[in-house]
Amino acid sequence: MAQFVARTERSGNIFSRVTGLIRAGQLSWSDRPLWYDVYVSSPPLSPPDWNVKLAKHGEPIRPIFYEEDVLRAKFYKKYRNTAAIQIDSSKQSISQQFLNEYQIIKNENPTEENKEEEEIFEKTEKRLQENGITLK
Amino acid sequence: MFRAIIRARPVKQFVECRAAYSTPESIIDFVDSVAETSESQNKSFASLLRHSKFMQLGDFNGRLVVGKIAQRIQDDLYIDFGLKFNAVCKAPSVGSESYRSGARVLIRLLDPELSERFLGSNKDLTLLEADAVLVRLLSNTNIARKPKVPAEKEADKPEIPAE
Amino acid sequence: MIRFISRRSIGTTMQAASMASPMSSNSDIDSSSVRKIGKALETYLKHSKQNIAMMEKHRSEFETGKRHLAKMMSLDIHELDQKAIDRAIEYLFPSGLTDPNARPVMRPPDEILPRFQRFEFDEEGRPEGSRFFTLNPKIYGLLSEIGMKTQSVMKFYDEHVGSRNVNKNDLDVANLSGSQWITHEKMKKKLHEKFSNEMYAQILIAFENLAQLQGSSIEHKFLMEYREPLTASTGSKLFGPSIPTVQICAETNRRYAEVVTHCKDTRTTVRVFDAGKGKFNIDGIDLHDFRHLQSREILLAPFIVSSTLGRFDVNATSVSISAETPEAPNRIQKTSIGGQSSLPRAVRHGTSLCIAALNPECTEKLRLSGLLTLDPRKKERSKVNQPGARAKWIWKRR
Amino acid sequence: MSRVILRNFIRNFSSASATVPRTATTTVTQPDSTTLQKATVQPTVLKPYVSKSLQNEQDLFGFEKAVHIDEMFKARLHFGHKIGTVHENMKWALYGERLGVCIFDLETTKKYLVRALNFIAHVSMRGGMILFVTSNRDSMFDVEKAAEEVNQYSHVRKWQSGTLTNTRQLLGASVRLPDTIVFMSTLTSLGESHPAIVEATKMAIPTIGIVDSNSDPAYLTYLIPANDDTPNSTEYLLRLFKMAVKKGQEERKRQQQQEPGK
Repeated sequence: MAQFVARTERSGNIFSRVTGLIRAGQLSWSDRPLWYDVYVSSPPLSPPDWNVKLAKHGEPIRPIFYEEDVLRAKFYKKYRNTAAIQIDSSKQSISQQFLNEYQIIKNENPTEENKEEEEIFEKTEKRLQENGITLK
Repeated sequence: MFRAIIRARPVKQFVECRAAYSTPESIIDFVDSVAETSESQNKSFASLLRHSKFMQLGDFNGRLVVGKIAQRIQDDLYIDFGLKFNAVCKAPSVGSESYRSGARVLIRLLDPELSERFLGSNKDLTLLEADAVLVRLLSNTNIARKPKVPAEKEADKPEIPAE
Repeated sequence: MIRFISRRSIGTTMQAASMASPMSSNSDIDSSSVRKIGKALETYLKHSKQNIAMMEKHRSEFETGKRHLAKMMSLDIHELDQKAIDRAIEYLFPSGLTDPNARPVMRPPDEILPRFQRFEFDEEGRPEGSRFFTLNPKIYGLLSEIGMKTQSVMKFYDEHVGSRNVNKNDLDVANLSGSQWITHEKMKKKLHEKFSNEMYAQILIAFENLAQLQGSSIEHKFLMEYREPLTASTGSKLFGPSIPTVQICAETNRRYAEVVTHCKDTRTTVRVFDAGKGKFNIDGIDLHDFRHLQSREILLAPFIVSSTLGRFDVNATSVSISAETPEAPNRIQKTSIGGQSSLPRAVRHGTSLCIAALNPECTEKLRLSGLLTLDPRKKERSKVNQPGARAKWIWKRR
Repeated sequence: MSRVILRNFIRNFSSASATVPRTATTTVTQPDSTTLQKATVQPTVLKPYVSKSLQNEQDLFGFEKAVHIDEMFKARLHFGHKIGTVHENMKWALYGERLGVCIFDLETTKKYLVRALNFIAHVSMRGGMILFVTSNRDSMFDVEKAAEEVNQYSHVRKWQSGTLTNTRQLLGASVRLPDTIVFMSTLTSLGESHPAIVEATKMAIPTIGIVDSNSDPAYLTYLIPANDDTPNSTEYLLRLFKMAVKKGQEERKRQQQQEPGK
């Protein structure tokens, strides 16, 4: 098969070139390449042509931000070198515990909406200090 | 958002994990990892990402991160701290013997990937390396570990350019 | 039966001999499940089967030839090893050809016939060896082996640097003193594969890197496989007689060295004594008795170069080479005394060799100034119709 | 322009793997030229003509269940390079960028990975030769060990141009070429895409490539958008590839026992 496949990789993807050979009768259906059937049963999800522009070509990439990022930034600004984060292990990082506490306190007293973040901030700090996490 | 209660893991995996961890230090990891994997078995990628440590890092400049020394060549330390690339730091002159591969160190992460856009090129040139400053040694490994070490996979050294 | 069979093998160039053990030749390739192999591959499989049959035939011929040879030379078939065969062939077919490769030879066909194909396919046409597509699998295999061993050594060192339960000498650098890496040619022969010089340089870099690692003594055996003892290649050899050994003279208890050298037609045996006053005794003649200034300068040259004037005594005896060799019966013996400079130059060559023996540190100076090399020039024979070797009779017009 | 629209329409049509009304004839018929014409655009049209084993099953080897999102997350498959180095044609695979670092969407990565594993398993089931290629010097030995383990082929060294296209001169004989080439990292150290990709497409050899956010997915048939620099991720992907090849080989042995038995 390899002898007479046209070595022009830009003329089309490999499947269309081999199918063209079969259609033209140069390559009989029985000795089609080994991967041909597999390609037919599960074709690639993205079009394999070399010059096609895939989706989202040229569009800006979506930045990933969450609401708790604001709070986290404030926390980090205040406590620059709190305990280090170990990415591999699953231990809760200090900032995450801080955020969880913050959330808990916020839910405890949903009534006073006007309570500013500062108060909740101090409350969570006190709460954390109680159960032994030193904040530097 | 309480943490979901730990569901019972399939026993086979449980036993096999316990055999692989023997030192005290890694038993704590093991317990945590069991909690973590069982809980995030069916989580979607979005929620996984949201709760991942990478997001908890916030902005990188100057964040204290715990890393493990993957490789040491003469006195360059390749520190693997969980992100895509290893940070390369110089071993300090004092007590540089204890900075062996496998030791845990504290580093201050400046940039997860050093990449620069030079004049006239439309793409950045990346060094495939993270930029970090070595702060101090956390735990030395070969004293704490028994000789039989659970086989941690270490990033190997780029071999001589055998082109 | 001894003839050089040249045949066009499918591999146009006869690559280095390599794994050509006969291919697994199970005949029926069940074509139903196996994809039809390409046309070129079928011819290849056919050729290789023919080659195996042909090699079988030649091997059996060789065996019968050996039996005939044993009978002819009335030797026992069992002691007929390759050396005995070579001797027998040389006796039966004496040949004056100077090139040893051109002389008739009787060797097993595997050594003589061109290797059929240097790599192997199984019946489905799959090449053997996982690095086949890197075009030189053996060398890259070796490089990968070195790379993996480098990693394991570094890991071993890091794990065991502090702990006590490993013996000390495992942790230091492998000592490879007294040996050097094998040469490019030897490595080609060892790996059965041709490779370029850059590749050889890469391998040496990788080996050096592995050898200088801390803790690389655990890989000592692996490293020594690719090293040869240093003495294998000796230093540069002198042209002519080599530097003699120093002996102690019985009566005067002084160190001396003796050497036999020759220059043109004079052969001299020179003996130089240490702790002397610079006296010369050549056939009884002192230095100042030589008539020509140039002869004296020639004799003093080695002492000036090695700056050891007046520290050695030289006595030499000379003899004419042509006088010694017996002439043909009808020729009269030629009793010539020899020229003006052949005796001093022969003695100079002898003294400089002995000085190099007595204090070796100035050997290099003497060698560089060319005093240690023999001068092979001899008198050119004179030709007929000519007065001398090159001169011609005076040409007269009429 | 119409070609592009048609393709997008086809792409999500084919991914929904519509079932083609299967003709009742059981004999392997030859597809006529019109179906072949249609097949170039939509390959699944040829399904009825393809060999039996491939038609009915959807996931013969069960890769859908073998690949878990959290395992991929733990193996750090979702990390990409900086947005400065992103390749325009790789933006479809990105979930977003977090402070300059691109993050792959593991959901799409899983879909593409399962399809690539399926392809590898089927090719190795049919006795195909698989060549693992990488130019990433950290993982070169792992790739070689993996290839030797499943007795397939590996090429981790400098790629000599013409290795696939010019075998007659370089190797002295025309050699059976690999049936699929798996690229563990598609970029060379200079940042250009690996020369073997074009050679494979010239010889019509399907290629599976692990494409990072800065690599060019052109010419590759099956893509796997994932992180190809970290040792953990290459090791995880190698484990999956080895499993796929082994499953294919076992399936092949089982079928061979059945066939002579029939």
